[in-house]
Amino acid sequence: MAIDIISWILLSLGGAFVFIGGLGALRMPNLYTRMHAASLTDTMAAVLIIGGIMLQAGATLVTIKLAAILLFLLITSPTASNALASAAILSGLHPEEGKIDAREQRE
Amino acid sequence: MELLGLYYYWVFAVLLMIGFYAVIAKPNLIKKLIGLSIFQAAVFLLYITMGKVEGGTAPIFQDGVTVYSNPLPQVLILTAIVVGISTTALGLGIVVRIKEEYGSIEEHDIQKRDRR
Amino acid sequence: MIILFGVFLLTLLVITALAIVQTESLFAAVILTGIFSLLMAANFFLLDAADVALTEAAIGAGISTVLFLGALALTGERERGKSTNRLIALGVVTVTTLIVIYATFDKPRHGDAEAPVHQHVGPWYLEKTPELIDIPNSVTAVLGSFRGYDTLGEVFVVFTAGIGVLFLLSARSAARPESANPSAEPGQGLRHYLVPRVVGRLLIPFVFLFGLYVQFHGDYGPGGGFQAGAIIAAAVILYALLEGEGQALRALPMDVLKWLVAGGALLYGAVGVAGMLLGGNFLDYNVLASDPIAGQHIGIILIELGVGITVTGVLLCVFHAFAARGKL
Amino acid sequence: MYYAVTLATLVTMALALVRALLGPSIYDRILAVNMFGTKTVLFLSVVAFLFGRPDFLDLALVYAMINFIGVIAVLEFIRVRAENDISEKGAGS
Repeated sequence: MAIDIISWILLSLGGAFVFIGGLGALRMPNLYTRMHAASLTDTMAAVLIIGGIMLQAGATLVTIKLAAILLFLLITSPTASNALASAAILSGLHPEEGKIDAREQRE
Repeated sequence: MELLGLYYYWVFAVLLMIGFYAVIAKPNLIKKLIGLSIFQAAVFLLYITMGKVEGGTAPIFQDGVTVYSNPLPQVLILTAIVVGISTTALGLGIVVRIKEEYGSIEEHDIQKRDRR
Repeated sequence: MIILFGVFLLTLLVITALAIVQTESLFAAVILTGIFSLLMAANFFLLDAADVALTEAAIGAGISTVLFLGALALTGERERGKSTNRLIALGVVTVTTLIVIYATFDKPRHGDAEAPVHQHVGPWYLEKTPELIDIPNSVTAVLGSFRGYDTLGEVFVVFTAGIGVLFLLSARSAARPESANPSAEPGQGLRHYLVPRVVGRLLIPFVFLFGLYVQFHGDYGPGGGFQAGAIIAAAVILYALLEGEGQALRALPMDVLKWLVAGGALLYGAVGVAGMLLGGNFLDYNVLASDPIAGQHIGIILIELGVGITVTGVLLCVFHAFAARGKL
Repeated sequence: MYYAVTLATLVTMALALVRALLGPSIYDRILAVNMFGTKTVLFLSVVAFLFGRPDFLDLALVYAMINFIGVIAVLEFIRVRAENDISEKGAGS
């Protein structure tokens, strides 16, 4: 019973994080702030939601698969964000105010 | 609820025609290929939709489950996806060769060069 | 409730498709195709097609994006010309859409168990799979055994397409000077990006291992040769992207790949012929072992292996053909 | 509860799609695709439980892998394009 309650809390927190991340990615003013919002909440939401499901699944093979998914997301998601940010920096998109989206007009 | 049951088919029709529009109206050859793959995806969707049975589950047997969706459309589409990517690759290969020979992948330019 | 999720995903699908056709940047269109494919796979999953969703995930979001990008690198990424005969095209498309939608009113409703599709062979396959083949995944059973001829045909289509791409793209290009930019080493890969490179190298063995799991677990869960081939090809493509194409070719040379392409299809055919030699029909697995069900298991594993090998080989050959042409 | 989480991921997928459509830069689009992929993984994991068929988690695992490969491929494409731009400018001057 206690496990159920904890897992519901984790799941609902995860859902909230997912939604906040989506809002951030949509509403933030420039690329780097959007990336910040999206990647941080992505990681947290993955931990919370998959953690919540793991509690529901109990000690079975399913939990191991979920752990593998979680591990994968925890490794790849920040790496992809890092690669994306460094590619953006190298291409000359610097995190200054106001001028961020100027490059798009040139393209 | 009655109309909701038809929504899948409407989406199929709309997607089919979006893809078809790209194929007939867009002059860029790569855009035509993308349109073709949308067209293809619409057909996949139709097949898989038809295979679904209400209250069923994926046709992988499990104890305690009695209703399964139809496996046949899934088999057909599974292979069709892989064949689809191979033929798309062939199409892209032809486009790349056209670009090398004609210097462009726009329909107008290619036709102009052919008329000369 | 689930059907509402489906409706929502389908609506997103239509919006994405419209955006793909409408955008002028081909690069953006290819990126949106990635999203389109993810949505498509989520829909397949909601429609109970786990195997198809797995295939679409492995092929659509990964390999297809890579191939389109490879072609874009060679052809340019801007659409220049205006649409031709826009009004006529729009008219044709609108009228046809309306006709098709009108026709759908006669179709059985979504999920109707009484629909004609579910009356003929489908239930028979479901009923006979435990009895004749005895594996849990009836999709694999139909793919590998009941409709083995079909799959053999599809494998040969994939094989032919791969050979076609090799023919088209291995011809020496006259227009392109040998090396436009001698200072830049071709196909260096992402060597300058340290983090993705280190992490990616760490992941490749696991992706590979998972590919093998999907290959051999296909009898029991979602999976099989087609999906596994795509996943293993994706692992090698990841290696090529991270370490440079030359490095990947050193690990798996083109000659080996060509052998894989032919060998997989031949293995499939050989299983069929072996059935004939042992006294059965072509692609009859019952005679492969003393017990018919064990024979079916052996046959399905072997032909799935053939499928997997051919798909891996073809996808990698195609990738290398595009990559060798440009510098991606 | 699963429904609420599923709904949250679906809405976020829509938001990410809007970001992908708006752009403005290509990096925004790639960010949106990456985000979309992660949300799909979460969506599939939750729905697999909703269906009571947790053995389909294999799918979510494939998504997590393929998504990463897709992002890496796009970045490599951008890098190659930037290099070609530089070499063309160098040849032109």
